[in-house]
Amino acid sequence: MDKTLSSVAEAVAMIPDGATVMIGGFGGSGAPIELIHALIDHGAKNLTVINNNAGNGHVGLAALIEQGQVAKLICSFPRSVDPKVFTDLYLAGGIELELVPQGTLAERMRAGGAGIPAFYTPTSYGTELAKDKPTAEFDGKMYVQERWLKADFALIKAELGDPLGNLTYRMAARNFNPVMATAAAVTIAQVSRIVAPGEIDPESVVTPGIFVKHVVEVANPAQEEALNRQEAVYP
Amino acid sequence: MDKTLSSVAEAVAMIPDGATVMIGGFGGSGAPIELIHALIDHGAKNLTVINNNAGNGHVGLAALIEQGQVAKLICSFPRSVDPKVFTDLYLAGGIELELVPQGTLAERMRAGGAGIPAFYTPTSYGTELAKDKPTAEFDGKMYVQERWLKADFALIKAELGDPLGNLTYRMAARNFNPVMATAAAVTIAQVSRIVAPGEIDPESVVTPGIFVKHVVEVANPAQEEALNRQEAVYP
Amino acid sequence: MSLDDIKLSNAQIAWRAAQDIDDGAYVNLGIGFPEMVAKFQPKGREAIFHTENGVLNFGRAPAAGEEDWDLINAGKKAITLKPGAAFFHHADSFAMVRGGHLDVAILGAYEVAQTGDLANWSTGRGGVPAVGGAMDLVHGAKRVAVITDHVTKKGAPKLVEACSLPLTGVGCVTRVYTSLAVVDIEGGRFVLREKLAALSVEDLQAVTGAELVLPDTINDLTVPEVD
Amino acid sequence: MSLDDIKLSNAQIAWRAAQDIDDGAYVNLGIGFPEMVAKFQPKGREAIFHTENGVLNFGRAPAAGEEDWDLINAGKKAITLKPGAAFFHHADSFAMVRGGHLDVAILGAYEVAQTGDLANWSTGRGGVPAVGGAMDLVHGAKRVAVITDHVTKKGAPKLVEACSLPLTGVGCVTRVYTSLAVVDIEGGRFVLREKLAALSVEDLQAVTGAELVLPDTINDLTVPEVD
Repeated sequence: MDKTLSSVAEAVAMIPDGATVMIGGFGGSGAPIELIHALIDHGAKNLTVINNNAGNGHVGLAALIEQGQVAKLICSFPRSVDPKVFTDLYLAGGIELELVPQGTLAERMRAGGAGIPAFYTPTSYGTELAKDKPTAEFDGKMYVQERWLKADFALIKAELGDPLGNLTYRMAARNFNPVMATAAAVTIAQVSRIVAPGEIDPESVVTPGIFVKHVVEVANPAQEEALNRQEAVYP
Repeated sequence: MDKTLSSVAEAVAMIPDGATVMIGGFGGSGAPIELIHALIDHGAKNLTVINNNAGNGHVGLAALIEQGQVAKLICSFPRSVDPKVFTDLYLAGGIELELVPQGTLAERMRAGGAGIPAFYTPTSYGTELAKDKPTAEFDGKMYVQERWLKADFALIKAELGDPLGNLTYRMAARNFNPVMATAAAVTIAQVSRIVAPGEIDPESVVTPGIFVKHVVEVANPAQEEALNRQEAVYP
Repeated sequence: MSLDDIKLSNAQIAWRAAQDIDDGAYVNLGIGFPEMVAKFQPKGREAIFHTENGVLNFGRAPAAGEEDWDLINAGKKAITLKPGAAFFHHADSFAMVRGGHLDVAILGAYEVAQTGDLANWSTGRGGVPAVGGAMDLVHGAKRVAVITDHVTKKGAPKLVEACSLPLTGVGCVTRVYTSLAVVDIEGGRFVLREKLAALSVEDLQAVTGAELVLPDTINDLTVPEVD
Repeated sequence: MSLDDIKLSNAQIAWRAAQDIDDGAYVNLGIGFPEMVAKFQPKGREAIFHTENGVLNFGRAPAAGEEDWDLINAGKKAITLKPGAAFFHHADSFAMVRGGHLDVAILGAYEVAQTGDLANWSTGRGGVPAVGGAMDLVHGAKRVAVITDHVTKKGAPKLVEACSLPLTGVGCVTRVYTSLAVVDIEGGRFVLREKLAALSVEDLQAVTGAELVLPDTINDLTVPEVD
């Protein structure tokens, strides 16, 4: 079995209009910039995108939104230093937003990946983000029922990958990437280096290959924060 | 901060009669034999023990049961090649059993550790193990509601540990150990070697120290399967 | 003609089940008899085996004396690793199971109903109950198949209208490989796909506890001598 | 006397909050102002800081030019690691938060109610809503404390009977460190623990939007000059 693909273009070519796509990263760390830019080139439209944020500057997720390819964003924090692209579009009514508390967002994905259709969390109880959600009391405390979150595709960024799809990450660039890998029907990982099976210590595998469908090597990947400090623009 | 203790005796001395204790391991792999034997020496009684199995032979968990210290066992598979100790006691009405499907057992612990008071799973729906449990339909499929599982103490076995409580494991001896570490108020880890902070690569930490209260070094720990092949008996 | 004279051996049933496993498939084999399926992967195909206790991509048993008892499968038997293996904890392991990430789970059975219900964990006769991962494994795998003798040791049907023993799961089995036939479960019915050439449909129906639906094509169940 | 003349600076509020953090405590500091608390750990104590994006035991910011943007905190600021750090994914990170494993979370506030309700995520004025981890952080930490100016920029009380802004959490805050006082929340009431010596109880009550319960002992809130 060899899950490696030869290019990011080949990897995203299978994403159709209207797909739900999880995109890894927290701010600029762990954002699969090359896969996102390939998705911009590919041109799929009317996407529902799941990410913690709404992108920064004019690269990566912000650029995807700027190209008008995103119909709906599910995220926890669409504000940032330079969120102009999303903000303008949102205030103009050009993009739908589902706001989810960050821990609930992560747990909904984890539930999606783990076959747990619903769970209870104290998070958001009594707030407007829990409006219309079922609640229940356990041991005298109130909780909100949340549903799993799944996607058609996950675009994630990892450090090492092998042909079986086993992955490691780089420092805090791990963030949502391993969770999203479990929750999508098709997970596509860009990795800084593809190594032979067995080169990743089985003890140190963070994402076992069972969660990964395709691996594509992007040596020396761009870092969103660095790109934005250079005021880069895509395309 | 230094979470290291000098002996297994010191580690288990704080466990009172009537405590709920998770004990790591799956069969003989990952069973913290030295901690269990110290608990036998300590003599705490009327314990509720959570483990996947019911022990084997006359060492470890089987010995703890044989000493009459366990009032109730929560597990998925109390049968094995040499389960005589538990079987005899159970059939004589001397020990209570809560049988839980293995994946549900792991997920209930994970929920306990993650602050999720209840979740839905397809596992056991329509079976006698779901009797009297709430059920619900999601997207046209039926699920059983399960509650979190927590403990007063977890006795676990790890490979490397540092004074902050960061842990790694050894191969399939990982099993329930990291999950239990999250679900107990006080987690006590026996480790084969204590290393200085920073010696465990932050990328390879399996259990971050936040989940561990005490670490005690047991160099060259006994392996339950090996003990049983020698027909060892404790005490 | 006695069924015992023509029926497939356990190894042969396992061989037949192995032919339906694709290259690269993620597979969990139940404890005991189902473990035998791993031996019969067709040439050129390599499945990736999952064990509940937290290993992906394990290989054959080590030689006697070479065992490391920290490296075992769910049946507590010593295993080895293939290159590209991974370790993970129990909650992650069952997330793989319950989350639908396995392609195939192959399990044993006391009884299988035409509705797909499975009974394979309790004979209902008292003693110490033990369920292990059986109730989890029947959920989530894209395909849940059963391998079993077609009848019990006493000759009673194991393929039935409704299970009489305590259930492991409801409506979960989609294919049954028996010592006499290969039967799919579709729309709450047993559909006969393959049977031993030496056996008539009538004889097969006689040892089956529910009606067999007969499609236009019923293939011969042909299995080489294996052990 | 104007409150502005005597009130504590943000750094001083952070200093005061830092004095209540034990050696070895696991602590999450909210984005922005609360991050300042890390600077003021008393000598001989070392807390272990957690950030939602998956790092335990991080240290100070690196020197300018030394940043690695894959090593950041929840505020997206570059950080460094201390020996004994660990990385983990977002679901595990919030399991630490929600599961009650943090000893202390220190957050900012728009309003805090005497019931312990907190409003700190939305001014309710439209624009782009953003919640981040705020609603998670108020649940699970053994102690949820707030640091805040005692009044808004316009002089309105931030300690109130009931929040007027959208809530972050219900009944979650147990202690408030303000620019004028330290107030505990017990049994649905504000209990005054410390106040600036220069300030009378009456003056403090006048800028507080709910009744202050006055225990027998009210200590002076004494903070050195810090920045």
